[in-house]
Amino acid sequence: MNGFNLSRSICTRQLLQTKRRRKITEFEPRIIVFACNWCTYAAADIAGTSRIQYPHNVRIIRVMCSGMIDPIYVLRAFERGADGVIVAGCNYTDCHYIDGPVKCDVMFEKLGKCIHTLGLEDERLRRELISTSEGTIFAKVIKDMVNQLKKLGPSPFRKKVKS
Amino acid sequence: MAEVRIGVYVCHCGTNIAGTVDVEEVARYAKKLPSVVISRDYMYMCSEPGQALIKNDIKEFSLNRVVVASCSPRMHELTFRAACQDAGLNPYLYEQANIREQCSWVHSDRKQATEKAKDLVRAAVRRVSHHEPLEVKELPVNPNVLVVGGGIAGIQAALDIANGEKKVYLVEKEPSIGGHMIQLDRTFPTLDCSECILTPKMTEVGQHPFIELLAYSEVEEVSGSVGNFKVKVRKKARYVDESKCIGCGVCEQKCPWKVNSEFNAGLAKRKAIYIPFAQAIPNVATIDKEHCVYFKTGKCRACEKFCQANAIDFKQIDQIIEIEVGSIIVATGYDNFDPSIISQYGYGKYDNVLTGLQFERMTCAGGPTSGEVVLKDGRMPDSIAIVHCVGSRDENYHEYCSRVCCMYGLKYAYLIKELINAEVYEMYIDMRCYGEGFEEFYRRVCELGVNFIRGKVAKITDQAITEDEQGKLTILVEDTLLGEMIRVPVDMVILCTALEARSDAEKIAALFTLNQRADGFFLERHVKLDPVATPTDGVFIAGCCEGPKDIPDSVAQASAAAAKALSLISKGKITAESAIAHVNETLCHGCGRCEETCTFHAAKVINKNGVMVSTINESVCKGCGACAVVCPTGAISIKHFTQEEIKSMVDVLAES
Amino acid sequence: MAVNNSVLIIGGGIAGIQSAIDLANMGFQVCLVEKSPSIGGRMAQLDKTFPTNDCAMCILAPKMIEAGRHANIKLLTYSEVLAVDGEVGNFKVSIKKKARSVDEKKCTGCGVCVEKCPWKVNNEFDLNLGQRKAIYFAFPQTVPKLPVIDREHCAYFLKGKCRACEKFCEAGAIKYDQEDEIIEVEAKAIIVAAGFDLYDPTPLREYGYGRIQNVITAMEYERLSSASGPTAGELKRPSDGKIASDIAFIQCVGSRDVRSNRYCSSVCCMYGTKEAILAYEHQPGTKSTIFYIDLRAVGKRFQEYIQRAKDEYNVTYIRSRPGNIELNHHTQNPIIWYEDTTTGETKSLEVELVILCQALIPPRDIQEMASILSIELDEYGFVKTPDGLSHPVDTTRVGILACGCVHSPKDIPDSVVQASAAAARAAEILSGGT
Amino acid sequence: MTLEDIIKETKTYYCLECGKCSSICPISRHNPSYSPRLMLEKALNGFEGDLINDQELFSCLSCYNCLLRCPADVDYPLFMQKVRALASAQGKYGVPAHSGTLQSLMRLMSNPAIEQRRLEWLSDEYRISEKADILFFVGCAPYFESVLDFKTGALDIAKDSLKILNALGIEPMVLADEKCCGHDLLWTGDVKTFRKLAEHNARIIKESGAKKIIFSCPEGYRTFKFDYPHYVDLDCELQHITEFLAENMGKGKLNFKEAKKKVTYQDPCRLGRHLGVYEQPRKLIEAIPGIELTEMEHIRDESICCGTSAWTNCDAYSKQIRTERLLEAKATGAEMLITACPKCQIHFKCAMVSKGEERGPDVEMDVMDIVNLVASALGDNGSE
Repeated sequence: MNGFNLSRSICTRQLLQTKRRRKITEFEPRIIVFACNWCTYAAADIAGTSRIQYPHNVRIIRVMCSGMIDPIYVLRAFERGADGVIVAGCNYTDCHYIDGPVKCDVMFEKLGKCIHTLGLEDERLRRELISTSEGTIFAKVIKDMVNQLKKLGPSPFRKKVKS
Repeated sequence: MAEVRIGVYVCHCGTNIAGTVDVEEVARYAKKLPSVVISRDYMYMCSEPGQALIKNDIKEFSLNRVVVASCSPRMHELTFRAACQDAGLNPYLYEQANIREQCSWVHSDRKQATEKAKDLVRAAVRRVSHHEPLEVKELPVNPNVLVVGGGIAGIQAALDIANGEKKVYLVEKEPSIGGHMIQLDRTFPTLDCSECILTPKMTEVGQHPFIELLAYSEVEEVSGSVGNFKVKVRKKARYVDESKCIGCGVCEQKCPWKVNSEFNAGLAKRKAIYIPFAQAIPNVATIDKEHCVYFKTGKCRACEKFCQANAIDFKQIDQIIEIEVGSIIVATGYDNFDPSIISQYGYGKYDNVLTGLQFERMTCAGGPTSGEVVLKDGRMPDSIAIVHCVGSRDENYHEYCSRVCCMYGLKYAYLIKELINAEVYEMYIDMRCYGEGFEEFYRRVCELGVNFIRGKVAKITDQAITEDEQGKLTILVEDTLLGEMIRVPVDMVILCTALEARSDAEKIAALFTLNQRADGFFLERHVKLDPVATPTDGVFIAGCCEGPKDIPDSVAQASAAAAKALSLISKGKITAESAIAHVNETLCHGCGRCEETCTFHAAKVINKNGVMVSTINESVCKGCGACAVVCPTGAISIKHFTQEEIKSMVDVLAES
Repeated sequence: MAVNNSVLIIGGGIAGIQSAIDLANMGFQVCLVEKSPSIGGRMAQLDKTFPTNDCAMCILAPKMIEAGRHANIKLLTYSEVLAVDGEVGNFKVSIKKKARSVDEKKCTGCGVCVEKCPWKVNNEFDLNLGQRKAIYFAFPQTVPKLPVIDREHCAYFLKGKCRACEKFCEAGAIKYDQEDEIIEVEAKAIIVAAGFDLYDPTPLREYGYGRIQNVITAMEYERLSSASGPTAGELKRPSDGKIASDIAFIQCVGSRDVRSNRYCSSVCCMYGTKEAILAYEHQPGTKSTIFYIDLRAVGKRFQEYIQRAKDEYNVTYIRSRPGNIELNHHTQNPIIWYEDTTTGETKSLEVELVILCQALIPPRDIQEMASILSIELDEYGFVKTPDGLSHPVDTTRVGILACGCVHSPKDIPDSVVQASAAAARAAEILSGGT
Repeated sequence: MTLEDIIKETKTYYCLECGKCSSICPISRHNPSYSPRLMLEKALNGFEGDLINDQELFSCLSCYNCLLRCPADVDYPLFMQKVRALASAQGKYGVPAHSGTLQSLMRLMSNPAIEQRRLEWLSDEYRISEKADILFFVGCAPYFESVLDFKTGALDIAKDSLKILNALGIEPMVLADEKCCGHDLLWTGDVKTFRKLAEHNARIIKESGAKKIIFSCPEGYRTFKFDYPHYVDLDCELQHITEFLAENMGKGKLNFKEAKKKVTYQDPCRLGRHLGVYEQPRKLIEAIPGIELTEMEHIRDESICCGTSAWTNCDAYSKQIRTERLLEAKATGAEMLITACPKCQIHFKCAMVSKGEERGPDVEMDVMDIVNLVASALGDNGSE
């Protein structure tokens, strides 16, 4: 039946990844974090004030509320070669704007589907809820993501990647 | 647009940044970036000389954009914005790159930290060139306040504001203010007579020069927003001229038509023309149109005949009063749960099963039995059962706890012991004596030899199976501490009924754009830190309309609401958030997605000469940006967080 | 120096902060006195708050910052009220501003000094579960962002050597010779928001607090479960650092008890439940048992919260006040002896960690504060309210108001409401009413 | 390509500046400030700057009304396509709808290194072949559902197309690494990416050995037919599914069951004016017993566009165009509006979204693609 096309696409993907893995020796992933001003961005600041070290690969972009994050920002980040994107903000109950995180979830679900259909590894896109005092957690999330991405290898959209 | 001229300032913050980041290098790098005119590094940008540096450069190099690379904007954004403003630059033409908390402090590798710092600066420079000056809008606040609901909460709020010498409109839908509290006999745990505390406050309201009392009135329409609400109030026809009526009550005596008295919870009768209770404010009669025979048959007019003041006016009609206020306090209170739907408790079926309120009236000296605790047949009861959680903590009715029942239940026990020293049984699940002096009161009641049975009552029946159950009401209850079903024969049963949201709460919510919980009570802005504010700016809630609570709590909440209203007034103006949503009308479809998603009811679709377009109420918009995300056409953008601004950062930062 | 402020607020906890902000927004001058180095009070120590489980700091921090920034609010942290003269309309208050040994004008709050300070001491903010330096910030989000030298432990003050902090501070903000300062403040009204202290369960020997390592107090637990706490949010039990997955909470420790305090502390049933839920969230599967007498879930959404704890978070409620806690010497587990009053059986339950829901008690220094302010206290030492019904925030002395837990134990929403009420009342007094 | 070249290629210099184009342009009707004629005039007078900086540049729907009426045979749509390329080369774009998410997805898709998962909707009830002469081009359907906030029905069109083809005993090829045809990018000026997509599609289709490509989306059809030839060489027979069905329906394989419905039909610009397919869809609709086709006022080459194109400048005027068209459709008394283009369907459905309290005219109406209509009417032996 239709098995053919699918299976082919799958094995080529695996092939491609293994190729990628071989090519890259310890590459440095680039991560974009969209962080809401009131919780996650503050958490990142706390990580700083408490001098909690985490990999340099991350670049944080401040938005007022996670409900403000438009899918285009994330797609754009991938277009420009980001290896991973984290959409982060308050917990559901801490939101400065009452229910931003819920709205963010709605956006994120659709976005996730796009990324999936595009054939990007789902792990490259993350949704995190990090509260003000959770500097440690922020650092931990970044570490995880970096390790995960190092395993995955660079995003196919990186300018560097030849095809 | 004029040529963009950016100044970049990189802060050493002592060694905090310079220790890990090569700030000179970053500054040199910044200088090369497009439209950067001047780029410096300095020991402490936030220090006076540091700020002076910026101010001078703005003038000297006629900069129109400023970027400071230093600590977190959460720390010093305001500082530097102010600096820009001092130098005559719109504060929104400033951008801060966080190279301390999010760079130098979290990375140790100098090279990489420096690279990251460069990226962050480049991104900031790119972003700031898209910045637009924003004006800081200020709207005036109308100093008048509307208080809806004339119960203890409404009264307290009104008085607090009026004593601050601000005009208050107090709207009460009943003929008199006083609410539920005026019906109560005594208050726990102190057992003060509730009338004695409330009446002075009521009189004060009645006479206060700053309070305009609109009794027997209902709010019909609310428009506008914080600072400037327009409210339509319907003043219902009393068929009595308030200005003439002297409250002598002759009409009441002469009126031949009897009706159940709401005030006495049906334990007594009132007339078709009536003054609800002796201390009523305003003290004027009201004709109950439904029951007045004149309105039914066109005959009688007894009241008119006997009224010397000839205040009776059968032709009176409802008036619509329009008022303008700056803030609104909603204190619409609660309804009492009607226990007759719990058939197994037999309320309405057995004469001697009473609600708490009815018992209140009974023990009240001024009440229908003038303070006598008596059975229907006039006998004095030997034993009384007090059943807790009637309609509360029960999936079938209300899951929540009504907070006050335990205490008033104990109060009844105390009063019964005091008045007739009958046998008392308290049937409870938990004794919730949480408040100041409550536990002590509980102990006092225990000392009186009241029987406490921990268990939920299953059934109340008059079917006797033993001698001593004859002619009594028998209560079937499982004593969970004995672990067995027991039968308790008593003469009288008092049901501690739940407090529930007003039956018309939904209507009120729609009127003032409040949100409701599943159980109908109104939602506050934040449970913890904004308990009296609501998502609608300028509308506050107080008392039991927010959830069941006792008198001190209601009073405190009322004062809190008053404080919020007062501080709004004394500010005199609202500085509207500048970084808010903006609608491009040529792009807007008027599809209303924004209206649907906006939590603050700021976005609204209007019909602009035939075309549907969305509009943003700038005094209400918080700039959370949700509307821009759902807008399909790109008509809505968020000032200072436009797609260009954010995408420009993404473009820089995503590349590696 | 003399500052003329219309209202003096004693205590920089959530209640004090709220009153201050409300009054300041009404355009009054406010002087907020806090005895510890930072405002924030007890709430800053909490991890999450019931019944919404939102993080205490997330909602507190913005208010602290607002209070710190507000033009009409003067913060006097690390300061204590010495004397109050005069009466309503013109109180004269003298305040001791303790020496931080740090120059407030110069310090940029960068924290290098803290980093470099070689001396570690127990951190009282973490109830001594963790450590801090001899020069320290009370906690990461402090307002004002100023460190303070703890002279009892600073090597320089003890031995005259070290000066590390001074060396590394570019701002040159360290001032060892700084002295306590007496500030005279004039106030038209005073609001007491001194908060509460926590009952020390040691006297209740049957619970073995202090004797059995794995019996801890609720506040200790709060610090353990807090992400910024000493264990970075891991519920490591004291004896062996093992993560406890079977926990018991004991209610009414020091409340509703003639041997200690008769009154009910209002919040324990709920915070106990909250902590049980948090334990489960930290480590799904965690089993919690709560021993109670009456479940006082009287607030908005509280009953539903209890229900959720039962249904979703593996929390069991047993109606009983345990009689004794013994120690299993092999496992270090506490063994709780109790009677299940609903079945009448006496049983024992071995758990990995016991949390004592300790009572809220009046501040330990309330007596002297009361004599300074010459206000009356009730039998327990809480501030007395002559007319609780119509003036719930008044004290026995005109012009002095009280709000928050210094009145009687209460939860955060109630404290906040009362704080605003106190502000309104103060405003009333200031504008001539009584 | 310079403005000069464009003028030559589109024969703009023939322009009589008679304004006929503007007078029948659906946009101009609602937005007086927009005039195709002026655009051309600007070009002819060499005001390149004005032309490129004009927001309205991206408003053209390329609906072909002007082209069909132009007495001088100036190819205004093509002119627009080319000038937009010129503009975007200088970083000038229109206002993308849905924040440009779709364009972004297309650009991402164009990356050779990715392996899409675009066939996950393809369940076993549909029969496709590994090798066959006929190839069914799915298009962007798999993406629409996850971008737009309402049920677009685009995937159902793909599914039902297969269902019908299967019913005719045809088991077409479907390519797992097919990519967007590039239509929307081409029409918003991103020629670079368009070329990448075109080359990719051409390559894999060659590899597949397909002789005939069937489209359910007229945009894809048009793009392959008119635009691809300028960039890639691919010689395959191309057909819109309506054409194909109209042809093969007669072969008796399609048995319809009675379906009582009153419908009206929207000629998509691309299928109609661009490609001249007017009759086949109508033939199909009428072939279904019980279906009554009542035509709208403007049909065939006079049909009115669904109001927007290429996910750009989807403004209030575009909404007005849609609203008018929908009212026209309702006026026929039909219960359902049949289209033959997924985009038409999406745009009409979007125009019906009305979530505010204050609402415009009621344009609520069932919309369905002709493919769905046919599939739903298939008798049992149809779907074997």
